[in-house]
Amino acid sequence: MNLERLVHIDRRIIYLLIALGTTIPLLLPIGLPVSSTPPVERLFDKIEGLGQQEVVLVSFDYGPTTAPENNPMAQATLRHCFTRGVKVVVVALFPIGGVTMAGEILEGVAGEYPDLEYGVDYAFLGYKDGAQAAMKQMMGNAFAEVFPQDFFGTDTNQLPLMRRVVNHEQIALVVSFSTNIIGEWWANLVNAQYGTPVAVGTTAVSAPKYYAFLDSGQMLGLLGGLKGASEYEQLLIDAHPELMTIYQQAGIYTAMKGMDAQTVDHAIIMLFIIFGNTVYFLVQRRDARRKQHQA
Amino acid sequence: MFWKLRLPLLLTLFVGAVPIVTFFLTEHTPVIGPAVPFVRDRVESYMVIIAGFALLLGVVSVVQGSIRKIERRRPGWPFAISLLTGLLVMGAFGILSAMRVGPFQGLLTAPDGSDTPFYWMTRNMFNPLQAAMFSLLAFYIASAAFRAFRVRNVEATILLAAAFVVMLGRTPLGEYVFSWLPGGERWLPQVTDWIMAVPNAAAQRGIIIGAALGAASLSLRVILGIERSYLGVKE
Amino acid sequence: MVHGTARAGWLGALLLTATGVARAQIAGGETWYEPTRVGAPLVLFLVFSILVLVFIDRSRKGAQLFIRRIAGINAIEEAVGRATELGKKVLYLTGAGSLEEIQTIASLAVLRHVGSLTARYAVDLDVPCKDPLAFTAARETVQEAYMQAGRPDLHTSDIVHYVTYDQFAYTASVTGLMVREKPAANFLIGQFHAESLLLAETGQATGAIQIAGTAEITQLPFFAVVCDYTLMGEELFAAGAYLSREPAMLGSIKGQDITKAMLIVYMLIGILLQIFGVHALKDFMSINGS
Amino acid sequence: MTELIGIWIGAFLTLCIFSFLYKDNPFFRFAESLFAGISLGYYIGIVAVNTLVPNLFRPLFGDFVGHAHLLIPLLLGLNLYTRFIPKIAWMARISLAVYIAYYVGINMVQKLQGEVVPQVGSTILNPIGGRMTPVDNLILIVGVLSVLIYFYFSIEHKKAVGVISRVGIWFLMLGFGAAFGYTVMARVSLLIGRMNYLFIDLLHTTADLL
Repeated sequence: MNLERLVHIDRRIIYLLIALGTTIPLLLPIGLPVSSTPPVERLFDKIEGLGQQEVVLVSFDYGPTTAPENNPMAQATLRHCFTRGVKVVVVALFPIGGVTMAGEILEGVAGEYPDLEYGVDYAFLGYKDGAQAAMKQMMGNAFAEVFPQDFFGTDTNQLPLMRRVVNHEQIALVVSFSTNIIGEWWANLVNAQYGTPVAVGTTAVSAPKYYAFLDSGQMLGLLGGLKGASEYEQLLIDAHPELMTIYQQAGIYTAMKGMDAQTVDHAIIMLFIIFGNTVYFLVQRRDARRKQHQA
Repeated sequence: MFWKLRLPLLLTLFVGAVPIVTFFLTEHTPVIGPAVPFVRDRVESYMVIIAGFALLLGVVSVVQGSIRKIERRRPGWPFAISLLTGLLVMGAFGILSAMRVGPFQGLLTAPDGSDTPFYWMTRNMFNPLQAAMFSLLAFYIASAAFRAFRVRNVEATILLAAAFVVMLGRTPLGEYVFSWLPGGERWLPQVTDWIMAVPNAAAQRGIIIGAALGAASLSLRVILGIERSYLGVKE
Repeated sequence: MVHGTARAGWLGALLLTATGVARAQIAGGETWYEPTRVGAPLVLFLVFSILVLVFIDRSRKGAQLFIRRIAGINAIEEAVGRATELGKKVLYLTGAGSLEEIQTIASLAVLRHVGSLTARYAVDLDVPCKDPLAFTAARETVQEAYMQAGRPDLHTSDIVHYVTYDQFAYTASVTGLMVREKPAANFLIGQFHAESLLLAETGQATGAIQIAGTAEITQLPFFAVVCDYTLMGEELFAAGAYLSREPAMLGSIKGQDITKAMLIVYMLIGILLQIFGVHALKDFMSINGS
Repeated sequence: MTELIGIWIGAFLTLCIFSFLYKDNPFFRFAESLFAGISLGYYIGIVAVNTLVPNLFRPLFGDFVGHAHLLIPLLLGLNLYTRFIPKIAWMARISLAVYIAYYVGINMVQKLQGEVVPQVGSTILNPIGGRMTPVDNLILIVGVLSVLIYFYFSIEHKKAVGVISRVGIWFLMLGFGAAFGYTVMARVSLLIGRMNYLFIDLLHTTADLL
């Protein structure tokens, strides 16, 4: 057997396997079990412990490029709040598509709860540029200063919920779904200045740097990538089995399905690494033997 | 020599020192106080405008290059036509919307709330192309991992081990590996979290401190006029 | 003369800051200074600037400064040499950043050197750009490099050319270029984002020798894994100075190193004091400053 | 109908890009060149509509005296075009010098204040106590310091310094490996998103529209 050919295997074989490993689990879900980690549990427990009159501020700080990771976490968190009757204020601070994501997700999830009343149970304030300044102003002074009108053009002060919610004093928790830096600002500026608990759902790429904030206590919880989102979905289903029907629908995308594809792809990559090293080891041994023979 | 070299260098020194000095001050500082909010709020917006003008230089370079390619029938010249067509159509929509000419009254949405052609092309051509290119990374990361992660020496082995553990620990796979031991399903996720929070954080912190000092040093060299590759002219 | 003016102006600026602060301290009331910035940041700034200036001065006066070998920088000439042997082009990317990004400035300094090498060896150089301002500056840099190397005849406006401002459209064009023209050496130096791996992995597949350099923490792993040489963080910023071998440049590296040494000692003493319950050193460096 | 066509154009272009994985081909070249053109046109629109018109031209044409200060960026911006007139081509460098200098100044203080100070501060920790175990704290401290020693340029990496900087490299490798492993997830997620778009969304939407 020619070992060299295995060492320099055509990369297109890897590409093909990855393509299959991604597509097949999406079409035929496997349903691998998921266990949760403390950073996710802490956010879940926080929302699970909120009273019905308490308010969660949800900030959409990501755009379409990271939607596969961020969407499921935003959906799960909103479902959790709505299921428990916790009030939600939604804003978007990400310039490239943040408000679109917020609109689509909110419309979809709120549609699952026909009893919800806009303006009473939740409010959608829209997008504001200059995230840092906007954060400080809405949390420090008043939401209505930053968003005089909600996304639909209604005066913010006309919404019953927003008459009650002035600034950080009425916010029990901030959850930011963030691609990159904006989640950090929530922890850095808002938590540091007003003490409001902040949790961030972010992409797997950005998650490592958020550990520092988790460490320093500036952040209450952290959902990292699809793994974090699928953990949250699992916790949600365990605590509220009635949501099972939503999560088991065919033809909708959930973090758990995505996680199946993830797992298969990871397995493929790791098997290739093991394979590569085995072949490498064999080549080394063969070369060493040849040298001995020649000597 | 003064105009070509000294003037840019003197400007560099002055313009570079201004944000540094005002960084530490407020508008209540005597004499130069009023300059502080000006520097913080206005100058930044000036810079954005200057950058905006630069885009046209790029466009000219692209158009010249493409036309040359077509004229000289260089390999692949027909693709220069598709490039120019895309640029022309999209750019024209953009410019006309900016000038509010005729029916072009908005860039993405028309006044009546309907989508503009610019938006249609963004959504159906530009965005899918971006997302497709971005998603190629999944394939590339797999082939890079296969090729590069070999037990060659100590460094390469550490790299491989860390990557392997984290890959395992971030998916349900990591839970199965030791699940036959009591509590074992949490081991790899915990090791992953530990790697991220301790040695990885240490390495990142070291890089950040070093890089920030390096950047500050380079900044100082630029302000002092020692580093001026971009200005060209030597004394 | 310029340097004299520069230094005087610089010291003047420092003095102004210092007096502003001092007077604010005395006057009280409305602060004339940013309380969170005057404290550790100002002290660090002053110490750092003074150390760098002192060592630039010493170096100019002839003090011999040792700078260790940096593998990635030493490989630059080898890479251009290989392109010469193979008769293929050298590809140089300045990254995604504009000129507000200091990594781009660092990249231009290296480009200056690479440009003079390609001019000297009469190898084709190709610099496709993403940011329009970086494009403008790269054009000046390369033109000047060719002039200095005495080969203005080899310089054409094709060398530095603009592609597009979009991250992935740019990446598609450059990866296409790599596959079609198969450059012998790829330089990926500056600020990169997610495209880093697309570029580096394509370049690897085409068999180019690749030298990368970035301070982006999230992208360093990919360059380190895929490229032949990687200038990491601080090495990138030192590269231009290292290549120029100008005394003033090397002096600034020394000054920066001494600051680093002082910070290491500061951290060690701080940690020791922490054990004994003294928090002064940590508090001074805490985020909220003084 | 336009929506349906649009969706399928998007899918076609996605496949054109994916075809590059097999090898370079005319479909990819077409998509790539179109992509370059469209994206540049897109930014022309964005820069004109979002930056130049509202921040420069509208204020200047609307109330010239009140916004006369905007002549500064206007002149510096136009000055870039002197590049096209060989005799005064050097003038473009003035705009570049101003632009670079301003950001270099900002960078310098911000890097020191925003990166060095807090990172140094948070490394000064009592090994005993805090959220992490003493061993973890020590590893963190050793890691930061050894990486810093690795970056030390003006000393030869021999003897003790050599050993410590080697440890620094190990920490770097550990960090790089971990970050690589972690990123695999994110990249696969993106691919999942695209596959989801090609196989689930596309068919659903087509069915809905028909």
